[in-house]
Amino acid sequence: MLLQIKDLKVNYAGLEIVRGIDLDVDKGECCGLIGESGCGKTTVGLSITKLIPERKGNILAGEILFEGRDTLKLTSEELRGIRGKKISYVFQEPFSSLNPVFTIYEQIRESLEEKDNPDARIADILKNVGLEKIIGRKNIYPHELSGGMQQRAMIGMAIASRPDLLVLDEPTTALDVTVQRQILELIMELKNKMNLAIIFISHDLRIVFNIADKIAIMYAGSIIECGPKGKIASNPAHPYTIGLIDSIPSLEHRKKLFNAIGGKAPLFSELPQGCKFYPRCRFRIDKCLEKEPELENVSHGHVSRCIRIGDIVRAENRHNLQA
Amino acid sequence: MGKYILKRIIGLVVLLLGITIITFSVIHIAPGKPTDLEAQFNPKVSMEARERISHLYGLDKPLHIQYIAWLKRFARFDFGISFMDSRPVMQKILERIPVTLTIELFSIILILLIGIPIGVSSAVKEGGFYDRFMTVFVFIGFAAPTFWLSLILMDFIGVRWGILPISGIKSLEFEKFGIFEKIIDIAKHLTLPVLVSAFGGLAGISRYMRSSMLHVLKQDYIRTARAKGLTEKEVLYKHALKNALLPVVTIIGLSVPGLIGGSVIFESIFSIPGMGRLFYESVMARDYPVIMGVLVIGAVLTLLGNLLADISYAAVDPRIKLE
Amino acid sequence: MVLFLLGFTPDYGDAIVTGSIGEPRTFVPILASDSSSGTICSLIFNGLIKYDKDLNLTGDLAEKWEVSQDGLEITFYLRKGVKWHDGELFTSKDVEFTYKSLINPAVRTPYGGDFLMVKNLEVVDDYTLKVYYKEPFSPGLASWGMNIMPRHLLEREDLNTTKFARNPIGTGPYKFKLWKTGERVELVSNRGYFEGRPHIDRYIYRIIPDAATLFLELRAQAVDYSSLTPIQFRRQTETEFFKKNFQRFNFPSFGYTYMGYNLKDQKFKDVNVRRAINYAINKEEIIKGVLLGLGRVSTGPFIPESWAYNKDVKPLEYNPEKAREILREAGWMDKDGDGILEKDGMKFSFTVITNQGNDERKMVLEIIQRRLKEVGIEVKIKIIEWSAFVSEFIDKRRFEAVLLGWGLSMDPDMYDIWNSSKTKQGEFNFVGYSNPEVDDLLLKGRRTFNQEERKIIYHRIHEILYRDQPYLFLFVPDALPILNSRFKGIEVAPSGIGHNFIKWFVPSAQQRYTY
Amino acid sequence: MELLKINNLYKTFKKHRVCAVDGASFSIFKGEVLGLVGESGCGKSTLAKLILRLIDADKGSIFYKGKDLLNISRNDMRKTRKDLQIIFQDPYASLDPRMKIGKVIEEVYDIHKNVSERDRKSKTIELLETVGLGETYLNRLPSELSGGERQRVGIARALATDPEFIICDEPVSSLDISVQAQILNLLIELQKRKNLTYLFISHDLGVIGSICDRIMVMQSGRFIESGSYEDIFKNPQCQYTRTLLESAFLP
Amino acid sequence: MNKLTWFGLGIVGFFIIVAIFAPMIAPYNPGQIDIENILTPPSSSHIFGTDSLGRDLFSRMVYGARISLMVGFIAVGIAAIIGIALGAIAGYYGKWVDAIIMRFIDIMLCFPTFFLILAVIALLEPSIINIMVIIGATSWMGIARLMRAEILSLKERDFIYAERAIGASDLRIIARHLIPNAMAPVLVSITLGIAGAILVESGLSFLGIGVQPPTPSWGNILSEGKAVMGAGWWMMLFPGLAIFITVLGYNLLGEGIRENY
Repeated sequence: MLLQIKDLKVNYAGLEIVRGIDLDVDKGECCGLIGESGCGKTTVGLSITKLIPERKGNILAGEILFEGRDTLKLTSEELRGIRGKKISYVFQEPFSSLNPVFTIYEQIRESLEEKDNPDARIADILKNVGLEKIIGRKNIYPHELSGGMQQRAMIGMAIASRPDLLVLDEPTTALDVTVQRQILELIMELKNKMNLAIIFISHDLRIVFNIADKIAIMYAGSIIECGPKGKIASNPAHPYTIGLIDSIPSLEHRKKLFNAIGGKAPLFSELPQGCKFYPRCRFRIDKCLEKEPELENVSHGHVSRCIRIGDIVRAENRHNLQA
Repeated sequence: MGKYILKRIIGLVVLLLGITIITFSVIHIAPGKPTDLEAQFNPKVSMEARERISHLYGLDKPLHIQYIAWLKRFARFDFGISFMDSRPVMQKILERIPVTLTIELFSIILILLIGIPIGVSSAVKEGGFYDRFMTVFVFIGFAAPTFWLSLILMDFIGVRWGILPISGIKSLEFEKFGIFEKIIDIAKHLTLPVLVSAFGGLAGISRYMRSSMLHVLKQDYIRTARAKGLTEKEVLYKHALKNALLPVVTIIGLSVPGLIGGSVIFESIFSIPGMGRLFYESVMARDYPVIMGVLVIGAVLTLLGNLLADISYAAVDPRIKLE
Repeated sequence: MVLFLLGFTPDYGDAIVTGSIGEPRTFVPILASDSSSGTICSLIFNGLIKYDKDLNLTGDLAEKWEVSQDGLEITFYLRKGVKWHDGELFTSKDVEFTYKSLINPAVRTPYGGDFLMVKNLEVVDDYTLKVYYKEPFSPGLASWGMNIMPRHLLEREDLNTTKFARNPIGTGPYKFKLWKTGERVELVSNRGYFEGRPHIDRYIYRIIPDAATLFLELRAQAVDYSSLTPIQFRRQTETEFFKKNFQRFNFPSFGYTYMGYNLKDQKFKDVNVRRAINYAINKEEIIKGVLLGLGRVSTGPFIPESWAYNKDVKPLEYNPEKAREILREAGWMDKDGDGILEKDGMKFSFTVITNQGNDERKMVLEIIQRRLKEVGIEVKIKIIEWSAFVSEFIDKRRFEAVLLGWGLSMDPDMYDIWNSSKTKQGEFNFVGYSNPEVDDLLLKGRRTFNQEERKIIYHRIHEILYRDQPYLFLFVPDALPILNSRFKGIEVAPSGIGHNFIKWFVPSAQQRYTY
Repeated sequence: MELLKINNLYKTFKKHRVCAVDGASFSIFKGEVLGLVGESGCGKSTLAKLILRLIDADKGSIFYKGKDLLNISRNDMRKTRKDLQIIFQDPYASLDPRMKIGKVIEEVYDIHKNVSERDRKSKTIELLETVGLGETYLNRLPSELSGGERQRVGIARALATDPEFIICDEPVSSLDISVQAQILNLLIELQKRKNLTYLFISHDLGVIGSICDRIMVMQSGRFIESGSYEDIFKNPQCQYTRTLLESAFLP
Repeated sequence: MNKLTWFGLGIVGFFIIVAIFAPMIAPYNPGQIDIENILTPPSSSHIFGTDSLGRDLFSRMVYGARISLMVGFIAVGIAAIIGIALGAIAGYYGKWVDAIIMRFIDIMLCFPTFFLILAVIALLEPSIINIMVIIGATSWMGIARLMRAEILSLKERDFIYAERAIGASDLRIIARHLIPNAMAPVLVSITLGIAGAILVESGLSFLGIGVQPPTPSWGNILSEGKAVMGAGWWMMLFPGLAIFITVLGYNLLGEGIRENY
């Protein structure tokens, strides 16, 4: 197992927003981490190589075993051996993630592990990410590229020193639909070619259903369902997942109201007792309030944090199951 | 770029003409006449003598004729002769510029060399004791009235401990010194003035640099740099510093007029024959040609300073192109 | 000589460093109207005659002179063998050239006035010349104290723009060496000076614009000779350090401070009101408060020590009660009880204006303001920058009262200030004083060379002026020079201490600047 | 009945030297939801601002109730604004950060004087309730609200002048999917209840498909295809429309 | 708000209170001349000692606070009003309006303020107000530029288009929405401006054209102090210290506003 996150707890801006996360990612596996804004998914991603700014937050507990070593315990020297070398990141806003006053060439050169004859290595990277047009042009700045090309450059920087794990935090959200598709195809291509493990953080189930092998869904700081893509798509075992899937506008859904989830996401400062989804859950019963449910097995490799898994799983009455 | 500069310079020339018209009229409308200062009140000096003198200065002609005469001479870069001692105005000004330029140049260099590191380090150690201490330190420089601080320093350092000379720019035996001793002598005389002037200017630069650095440290590309595994030093002093330094370039442009302007209070206290005192003495004696000379040079430098600020900003920031 | 007995053999050498706020303008003597230029020119050039230490006229470049019976003709017999600093011989042609430049309208000289009274100047030979006047003009004699310029260097020059202004050649005790604008002027002693070689080799005139800095330089002994303010004299230089390293002098200066009324203003037309104001103001208090006692009450526009000053004129004593009484008789009552007197609906409130940059005058006004308030007169103070003060207020008579001072020349003739014909715009009788008897006396005073006759005339003028009170004469401040103690041979006299400057010397052991 | 008729509207921005809207001509019928789809930078938002004269068009005309909106005086235009409103994409940027929510609505009444001073407060509360908020939001600042709640305030503000036509400029694009569903439900209900006409702009074909009657596809300032839901989704004519459909993840 | 900002606020508040309640706080009448004890050092009867006319320095300092602060507020108040108005108009309307205002700013930057002050002192009643009106009227350019930059970025925000869509007039948009949101940096430069104005007044007094007697201001007391530097250390110390602490206070307050607004 390449990466094992065990019972990770992280405090951000004074609030515990990651409340015990367990997640494993194997070599070459693409794991989707889904959750709506403010659920703590980005913080999980950043915690893997301790990228959370000290003043803002700190890691309270848990282990992150990468190739058997716990990154949380590493010295800053050892950590630098991993960052950008073994584990690389690509962030959401390509325009603001590239330093505006350094050339693309220079920013990629910086990410290379071996510093000898960089030109050849960089040309190779640019070819890999579909930026053949700018090979050899050393004085191109980020603002001279389109959004898509900038993201390709970011990806180039990420794979520059052949990492094992790529953490992508909403890499295509800021891009146009057509460009989004090309970038996702590029990512899949690189994953297969370089046998990369990928953590794909997103708020959009539709993308992740397309490319992920395994999907973990987060709500209010913890994982409420995790399992292979096929099982999650065909029979979701948690009311929140069901609600998300029902919110996706699909073709046959013409001019009808969505079966949307009511209410709004809870503030970390006012988390309710018991199951955190209780206030918005269609299937809630009094028992749900007692204590926060554990991750129960739905089937092999498919778990859900709900005490009414049995009732929900029977797919046929999913829509009209009354409380 | 060339076309832009040409367009701006033509604009400046037109503006400069506007400024000369306004300045010329304000000076002449303001009360007081330039007939020789003390001669005005010496009983020996008859009324006819004073009339004759103002006739010789051409002051009895209507204002617009005087302006046109001035403009004709100005077109040939001739500022005319001073009323006070009938010496060419340009010579009187060129005589004073080196001293003021030396002091202001050293002062600005000192301000940049000390102010920028203070600003950067305060931003990096935001909120800590160091940050607070530096905030108060730079404000002390700004808050103390110049002549009050200068006199106190001159009293203790100059008179009581005798470490430095009190005022003036050269000692009496200056002509006897060798080159090396001459430089030491001038340096000793200018130490206090440069320190006081620099101390006053620290606040501006360091606060500006601090807020610029704080803004940059919040940007995404800093997180990218850290994710790439760069050392903290590289992140701060390569990626962050270059961006944070951009606005400082405009400050240098805008301080160009100050290089020549000098300050009358400062120069009076330290007995420095600079531009500030020349302007003040000419104003008091209503020595119109010298006043116009100093103000026009000041205006040219202010306008050029603005242009320089814009151009240098574009030169430093690749995103901006001048059209 | 007494000095030998004291064991001081007069040595030559050293330099004297004097500090001053003002920067000289030009060293063409007839254009030098500011005090800094005047001080330095007096060391580089000579006039035909000069005042000795007891304020009597004596010969300088002229050995002796004769005034004709009818006073229309003055003959000067020049000293022989006097050389210009560049070696040329000094002759009467130089005097003729100087005279011609003074009356030349193209030359920006402010001193032409007295020389326009001259009918013509005749060069008898190289060392004698006669000056003919249209009518007897006794102050004319003093005007020949004007510095004489070298004809051979300036004949073909335009005096207004000549390089000579920054590189003068004269006949005086000191030769010009260098002028660093805004920093200092340096002169070296003229070894062949006709009155003997000056003892001090170098005279350095440092320009230090701020008074506080000047005092610091003094304390650090970087300046040897300067003048003190009363506060500096009384409170800052009584220490052991100063007593050991400096010598201080105080003697009446040649000038007086006064408050002039605009006699055309309704409030000040009545002489009794002016006298009441005099009673209401405590002159001694002003001297004690502002000058810390370093000055004396003045009763007239003459130098106290000189023969022209009438000592029998006693100042009015401080008597606020009498002042209120006179004001009541003059019709000024405080009807509406606001503490300010009124008369026919007009409040007795006036503004006194003075020039910016003179702290003493500001403090005098603040004391006057308080004292007049006690007798029901409200005074407002307005301080105006010099140039605007003269051209907008004095010349245009836009003032109710003014606090100023006059510098006094050695000759008592004050025609331009007191004669009723001199009240036009820009002229110096700006208070608008006119008294036929004074007009007549002034003319007589100018026409006679006999000092006894002039003495009676000016004493009478003094009496009338104090009776008419066109000015509230306040005080004559003391000059307070301070000099490093290493300089010897200083002698205080009615004309001050500068009269024997070339005799000052520094014992070789104590000499400081020697190379 | 034809509510709005727009013909050959032109707009170029000097700064970018690109033609934002290049000869747009179309009409909008009462009661329909007209969809406008295209990628960012194709001129959708510019067109929206042009229709309501929030920015000035170079040339062209917009007929509404017989008047050409581009040629009437600024004052008449301000009066007709009552009937034509707009909702913006970014919930954070579309509300004045320093203004309480209650004030945002009351300001509309204050401008149009369509509600008397006395019952402005009650009318505001009623309006907030219709968009799913309530009285507790009156004194809150935008910074205290979630993205969805802010968008509801934006909708309430648009309804305050009870308009006939609302332009929804990417109203749900920056919201999470669950909140997106709630807002779409709200828009659909409001349209039925108040018989509104929408010009619905989005780059998300799924959203367009679920709410629009007619759809126009826009590319670099020009309409390249328009038609009913079936025409566009079932047999798209232009290659660009086909790539758009392929790129969208339509389950 | 961090400790320093509270400290700054404390200083500013203290001096404002001192200025307001000057008559109550001052033990003597500031103009009370007393020739008997000229330049006496601090003592029980005169806490700060007396000046060169025997007047109680503490009373003059207390009344001086009133003048010096007023100096700051008037000058900066005027500069703020002109600067905000012109900056907002230039930023909002742009095109030729913006060009004219910006060129006017360039001209004003080279304006011989010095002469204007001399003219005011000579021609008008040289009260403190006139001088500060001139200082204010010739130091608004910085604020105008700041306001213009803020409004240039604000006016592209959606909520401005929304305001226009609901029919708000230009004036309402500028006054109610643009200016309030653009106030943060302007507020900082206002607090620093007040500090600057106090220093300018002390500079003018140094040149003798500051606040006219007999009205005391920290500036003219300090200039008097300079003249008697050796003889009366208290005449130099207290006014200089007062100016220094007040300006420091305003700077710290300005910092606090910049961070927390």
